[in-house]
Amino acid sequence: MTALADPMGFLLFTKGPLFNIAIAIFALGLAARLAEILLLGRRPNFAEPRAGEWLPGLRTVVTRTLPDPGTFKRAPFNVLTGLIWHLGFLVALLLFIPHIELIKGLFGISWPGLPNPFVDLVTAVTLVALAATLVHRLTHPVKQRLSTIEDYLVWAVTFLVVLTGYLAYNRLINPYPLALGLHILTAELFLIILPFTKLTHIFTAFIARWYNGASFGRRGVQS
Amino acid sequence: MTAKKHSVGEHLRDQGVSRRAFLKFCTASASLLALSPGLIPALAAALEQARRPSVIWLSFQECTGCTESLTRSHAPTVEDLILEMISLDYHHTLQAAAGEAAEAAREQAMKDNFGQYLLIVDGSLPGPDANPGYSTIAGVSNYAMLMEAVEGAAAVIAVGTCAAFGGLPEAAPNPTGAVAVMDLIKDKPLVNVSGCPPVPMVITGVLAHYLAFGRLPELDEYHRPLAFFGQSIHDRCYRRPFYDKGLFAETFDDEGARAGWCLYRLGCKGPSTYNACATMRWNSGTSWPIEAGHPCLGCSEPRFWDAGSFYAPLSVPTGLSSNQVLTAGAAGVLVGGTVATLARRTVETAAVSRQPVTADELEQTL
Amino acid sequence: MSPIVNPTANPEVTPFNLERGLAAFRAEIDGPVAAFFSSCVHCGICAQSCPFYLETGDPKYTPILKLEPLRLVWESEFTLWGKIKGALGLQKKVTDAMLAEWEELIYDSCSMCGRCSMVCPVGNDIQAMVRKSREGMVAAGHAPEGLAGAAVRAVKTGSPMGLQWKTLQVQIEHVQTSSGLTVPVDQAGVDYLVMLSSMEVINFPEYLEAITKIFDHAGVTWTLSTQCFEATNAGIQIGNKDIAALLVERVVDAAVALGVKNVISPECGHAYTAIRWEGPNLIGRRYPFRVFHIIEVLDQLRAQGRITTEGKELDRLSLHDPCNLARKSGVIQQQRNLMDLVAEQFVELPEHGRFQWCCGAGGGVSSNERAEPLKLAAFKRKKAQIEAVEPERMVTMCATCRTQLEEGLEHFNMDIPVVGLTELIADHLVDKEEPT
Amino acid sequence: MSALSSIPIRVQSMSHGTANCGNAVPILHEVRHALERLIATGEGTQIDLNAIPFGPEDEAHLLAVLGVGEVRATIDALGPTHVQETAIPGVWLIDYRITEDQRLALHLDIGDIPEILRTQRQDLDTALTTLDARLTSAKDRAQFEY
Amino acid sequence: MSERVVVDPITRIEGHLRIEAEMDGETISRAYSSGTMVRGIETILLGRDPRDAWAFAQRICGVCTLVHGLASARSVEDALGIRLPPNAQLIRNLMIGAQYVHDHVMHFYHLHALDWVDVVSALSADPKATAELAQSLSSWSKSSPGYFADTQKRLKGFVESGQLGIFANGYWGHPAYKLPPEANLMAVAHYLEALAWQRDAARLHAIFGGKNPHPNVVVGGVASPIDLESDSALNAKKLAEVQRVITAMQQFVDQVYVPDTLAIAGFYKDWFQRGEGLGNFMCYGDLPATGSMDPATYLFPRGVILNRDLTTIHDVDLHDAAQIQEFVSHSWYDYSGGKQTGLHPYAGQTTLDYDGRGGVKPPYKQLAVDDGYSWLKAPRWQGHAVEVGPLARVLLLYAKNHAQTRELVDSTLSKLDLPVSALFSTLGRTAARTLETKIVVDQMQGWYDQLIANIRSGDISTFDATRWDPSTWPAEARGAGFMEAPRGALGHWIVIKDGRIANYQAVVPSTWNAGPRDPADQAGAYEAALQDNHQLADVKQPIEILRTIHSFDPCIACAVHLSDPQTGERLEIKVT
Repeated sequence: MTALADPMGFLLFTKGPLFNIAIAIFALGLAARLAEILLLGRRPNFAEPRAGEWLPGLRTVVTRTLPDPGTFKRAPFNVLTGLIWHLGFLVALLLFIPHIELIKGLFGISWPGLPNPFVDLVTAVTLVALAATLVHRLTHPVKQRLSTIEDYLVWAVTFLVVLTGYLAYNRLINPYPLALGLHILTAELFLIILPFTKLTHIFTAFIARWYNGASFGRRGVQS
Repeated sequence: MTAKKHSVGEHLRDQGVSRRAFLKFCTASASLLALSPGLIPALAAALEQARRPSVIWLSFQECTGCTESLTRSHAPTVEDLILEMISLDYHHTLQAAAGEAAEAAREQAMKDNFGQYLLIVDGSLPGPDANPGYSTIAGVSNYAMLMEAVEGAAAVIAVGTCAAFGGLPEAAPNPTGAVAVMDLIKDKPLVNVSGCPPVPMVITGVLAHYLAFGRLPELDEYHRPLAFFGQSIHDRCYRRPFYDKGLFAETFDDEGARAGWCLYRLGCKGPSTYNACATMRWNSGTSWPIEAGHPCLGCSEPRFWDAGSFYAPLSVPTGLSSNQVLTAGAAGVLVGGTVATLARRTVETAAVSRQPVTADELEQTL
Repeated sequence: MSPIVNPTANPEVTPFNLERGLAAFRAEIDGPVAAFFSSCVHCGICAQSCPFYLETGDPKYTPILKLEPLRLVWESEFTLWGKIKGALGLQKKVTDAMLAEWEELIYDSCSMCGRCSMVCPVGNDIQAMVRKSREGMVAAGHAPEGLAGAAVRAVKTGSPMGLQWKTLQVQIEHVQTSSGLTVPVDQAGVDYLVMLSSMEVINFPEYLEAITKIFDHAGVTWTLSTQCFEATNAGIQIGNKDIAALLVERVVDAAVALGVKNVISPECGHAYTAIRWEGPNLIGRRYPFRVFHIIEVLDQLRAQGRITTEGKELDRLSLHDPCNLARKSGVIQQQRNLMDLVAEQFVELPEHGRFQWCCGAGGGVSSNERAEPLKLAAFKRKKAQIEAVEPERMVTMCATCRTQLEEGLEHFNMDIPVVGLTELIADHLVDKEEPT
Repeated sequence: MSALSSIPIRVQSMSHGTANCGNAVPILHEVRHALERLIATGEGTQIDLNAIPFGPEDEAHLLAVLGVGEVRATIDALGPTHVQETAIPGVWLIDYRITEDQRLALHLDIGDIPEILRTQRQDLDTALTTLDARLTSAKDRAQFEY
Repeated sequence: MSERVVVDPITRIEGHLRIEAEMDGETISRAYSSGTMVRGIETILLGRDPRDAWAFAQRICGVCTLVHGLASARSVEDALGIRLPPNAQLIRNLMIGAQYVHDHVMHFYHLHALDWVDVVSALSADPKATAELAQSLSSWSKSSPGYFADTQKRLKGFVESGQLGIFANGYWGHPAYKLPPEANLMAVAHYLEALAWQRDAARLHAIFGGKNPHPNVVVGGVASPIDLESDSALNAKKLAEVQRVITAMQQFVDQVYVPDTLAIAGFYKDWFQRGEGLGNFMCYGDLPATGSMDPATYLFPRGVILNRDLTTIHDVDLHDAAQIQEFVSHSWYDYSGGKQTGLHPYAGQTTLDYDGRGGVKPPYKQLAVDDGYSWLKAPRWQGHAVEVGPLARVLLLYAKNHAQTRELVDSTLSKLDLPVSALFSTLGRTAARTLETKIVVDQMQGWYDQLIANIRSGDISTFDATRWDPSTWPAEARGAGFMEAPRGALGHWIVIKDGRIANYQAVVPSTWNAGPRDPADQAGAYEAALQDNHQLADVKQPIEILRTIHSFDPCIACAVHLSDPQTGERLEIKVT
């Protein structure tokens, strides 16, 4: 079966068996990753704390979303493109009605969405910002040095998820089952590689931020 | 009874159909077939010359909805024009003769028009590997009858999603081993007029096109005529502006439903469904499913029966329930727990195997 | 990058080797480390907070890169994915050559200032992981000679600089003469046991005089201990918890011996974090006393109204927050309260408090002679800050920082004196009524 | 089926839901060109308004510009066909309907007289016979009545 | 073995039906009715969302296209305890009514008429006399000589073309055709008119259900909301259209269908003497007057008549495991409990077993009638074979003294000069269909008026959403959805477990009527009817068989059961 000759078959494959496989790999992989982290735990800390850990930890989970003014001034392009595409990605992921329905279908919870043209615009901006991050990664000496094949792979998959979503919504790939199938396929690729690449940060960043905030908070520093 | 064979043009005139009426029919057909008005004279000329082609209609694993749909065609109407422009030589539901006489009529038509007749099929049929007893006519298996009939056919038209794609009988678990016509016929021109049932004017439109040009119309990847299946329901849906604005009906008689908001959240399959309902509408233009408040079932697409619940939005996967997702998550925790226990053991081993550093040792490096 | 190979770190001669190092790395890995490495997205923002990268422009100094050995150990031995990769032969392994190459990155070009830990978008506490990495580096025999020497001296002589009590005794007598006050020694049951750093004793003897005056002024009872006066911890700097614990135990023993309720760490920043935050964990138990930085104590006295000052410095003063005190220990507002007591024109550096910039000397960099050029390069960040506000004098409260500031400013021909905050307070104390 | 590519097939639109597709003005320009061609060469043009997205508002706009002219006719063949000359002579609006009054097609015909309005040669061929037959039956009826 | 006449395919029906008749001279001694096509819809339904079931079930049949969808929705509503808003019930009644009228008219003209009407004979009719005949029957406007002359001319052209199409090889000129040419011509004209008329009638379904065939149904009400102001709801314009269609239906029934039935029946009075057979009749009842499914409010009453005894009406309980049972002793199915057992639909099984249960390998000449010979099961009510459909309904209405029925039946019988016993016959069945059409179409106006009154009073509710979300359902539920479909009593039984379909069985009118023999060798309704006084004038042209079979209006696709070919076990949805 090729996607071009049987686009509906392709769509149903991506919506059915492949989705099941993807979600299984994702769930197993992610749970393993989280368990790997959380069950390692921390050793007891005997130093007299200046403050509690929970609140500062939670505070940092939130505050790290935006950079401190100094960092923003030193790396505005890096920070802005990163912020924009993350925000755009989240808006498209969580506030696009079809995605909300997907989540409702899987978990039974839902929330209000945004008008589609707005999400569409956000998606376009996200694509531009993602392209800019690639340019930045390719040109900035630090990022060149840091980047591995994984970084480019993850970028490509992320970009393709957004791109296929954009193309499908705007019906720039035809027929639509092919377009939607491609979007779902790339999203599944995203899910499959998520636990095994830096994409894990989608979940672990919150743990990391909390650990950071807790550690500093214990010493009376807002981190 | 003398058998002088007329052309369609003569035939119409003999019946007192005026030239103006004929021209009007040509205009309507051209519009229906999405042909340029400039082609109306050519269409008229072609129809003038056309002989009424023999049509043999075989019904296999079907529900007769497709035939019923054909009778709802209003332009051209089944009785006024199409039935008089073709010679429907075999059709279970409509023909006078029964039993042996009916079969004899079919065999005669196949013999007289060998290589010329149009073969129309509605319904799927048990495939060559399935038990032939699952569907027989006159003691003959559907498969054998189709293969015999297709030999002398000029072209094959699979009417309805069952014939085109296997449809309901082929839906999981396909208890009778049903297959689509195109699974069996590879060496004849074939058109799929899908839909459950198809829009009546699409059936007649394809026939009119064949009649006018002696060829099948341009087709998409599923052998469906592009003129009717080139655009999705969603693309032509009058509720599309609400989709774009993000206004959705959440149930069947809420405010949104009354105001005609988009039915996506109620499971509308319009975006992935290619058919002419939104433009041609049903029953002489009276309405169509979305206008009457029900989401599109996606009935003109392959495997639409297995494409998830009709009330699950298009974006919802077909396979998993939330329980299963949770199960997968729990399994993940189990795997993760094992891994983490191993990792923890690594840490403990490391703590033990780590050798304390002393100043004396450090001094040796100086 | 040419690896710095410690000429004497010959595995046949030294007791350290790769396996021992790896075991030490392994022993350091915990939940936060796993969370941090799982979360890194290679965004490079940490580089924007590292004076060593910013002032050299060399991307190899990107903070997160410095953790590669630790990360590799974690990935290959603590993750399912790494184990799968290992089974497939795709997992990179840590080698001795790699550690040799990383020695410069982990010691010479990191003052453990923690600024990267404050900006990482995913919240990685990079500084903490550098600290952990050093454990492995030491055990693998890849610690800088300067730090190893300091550690040996600290263990064997009680001071990283080899300072003896008799040297301090001389200073005490000098202070008593100059101030007319008594410096209490080995007095049991007093409020505070005051710890010092060798550098203070040698470079900044006025500090001892200042606290003597202030405590006398405020009526605080305190003492020095002949059993242990040195609170700096070379074990922390080189990154070995065995030695660090040994040094902490000495402080604890001295405090317990004198039965004091509070211990005042010296101005030296890392000494404070060493006994305040790491100490109890190094020795594995809670202290029977509390630990304060002198600045904290002074601010408490100020708040209690036990410090009365008169007059203010009229020139334009700015403040350098020591990383260990401010960013890593949360003592930020206290020094500003004290500055307000004595400074007429106090101007903040552009980024201060928890976002201040390191002077470049912390984390053992100043004890690591070969890192001198990097240390000075990193100082350029501080220099730029100072230039931005053009103070007439700089104030700080850490002996290491103060030394670095003085050396750096001199190196760049900037005529900006550096003074200690404690001394400033002492200078402005209202004279006590002579007892009649 | 490459021979089919020679048949220009466009996708039909009866976009009845979209009130305004913005196509009235382009059509009017097309009408202008067709009129020029009619004057210059005598060649007529038909425009199928169903072949492009054309909503009720478009139709109203188009009709408002074209106006209502002098000739109006209804042909009763397979249901009514309404022929209306617009205020622009030579521009005809032809509305084909079936007996149930559903619209089959809506054309603009730019020409001297729409083909469907003209008496057809083929119908003339049978006209005499038809009249003869009626004369006979009229005679019968007359005999019956008297 | 005696001579066996085989008619396969039985044409002008829905689905695939085969009749084999053993002859005793010219008379049929034993008849066998066989459904020869199976799809497996009940098996396909297992594991699916109960809210989707209607669409699958609806595709059981495209002719009685509404009824399976509604019966399915009702089974889910019964299982989940959903009560419809009154408007939804009224709209459904209107749709059911339209289905009856549309289906019965099309059956009469397009499926049944050619059994009585000789098309070729119409060519020799006098159009003027035809007009006189037509005008004598009703005031229908299309009855001028010119109109019939045109029709005749059209027919002549068609016949002369030599391409007879669907009329080829008809039994034209058969001595059993008794209508005069003029009546034949009138019937042919009405055959064509009815084709045009039915298109209009089908619009009512399109207005409420979006399309016909296969209008949309929703569990819990109807999909179309009511809002007089909105373009996208049942608004004033659409409701006015509904009124227009109802009126048009009424006119056609009154002025064409009823008169034609009586006119034709007058020429075939001998067909009021044969073709009944069983003498047992059953109705589930339908067309409630309110939102509830209370049988007391039904237009069509519920009950069973045994042995033509109209004085005793037995009660029917669809949930009673002892009342309705299906047998497979002569069907190509296997039961786990053995082929003699009968199963109530809740416990029903459908295991295809063609080869193991006497199926003859195609191509075949004759079926193995001693073993399995049909894809239909044999349903029985308390062990009785019963006939369902219009005749059953009219008899029950008559027995219950429904005034309009009494009047219609009595006047028809008196016009034709026939006794009440004439109802128990082939033409009695056909006449009953016509009369109930009249009853239903008259009733439609009442439902419409009631709907309008509701809307005027401010009630625009059309859907009950309280049990829409599967999380509101019990872990296990079961329900029976029933209807009086145009062809008779229809039941769908559903068992729901954990939000999914755990079992689904449909016992449809044509299973009752066209089913094979049961373990006690009791014939089904078709079989019994054919064994009732049928002589074949020409075994090569067995038009007599067609007349009686068509009088039942067979719908065979409906009647066939369906399942897992390998194991017969319930299939669970598997996660891959």
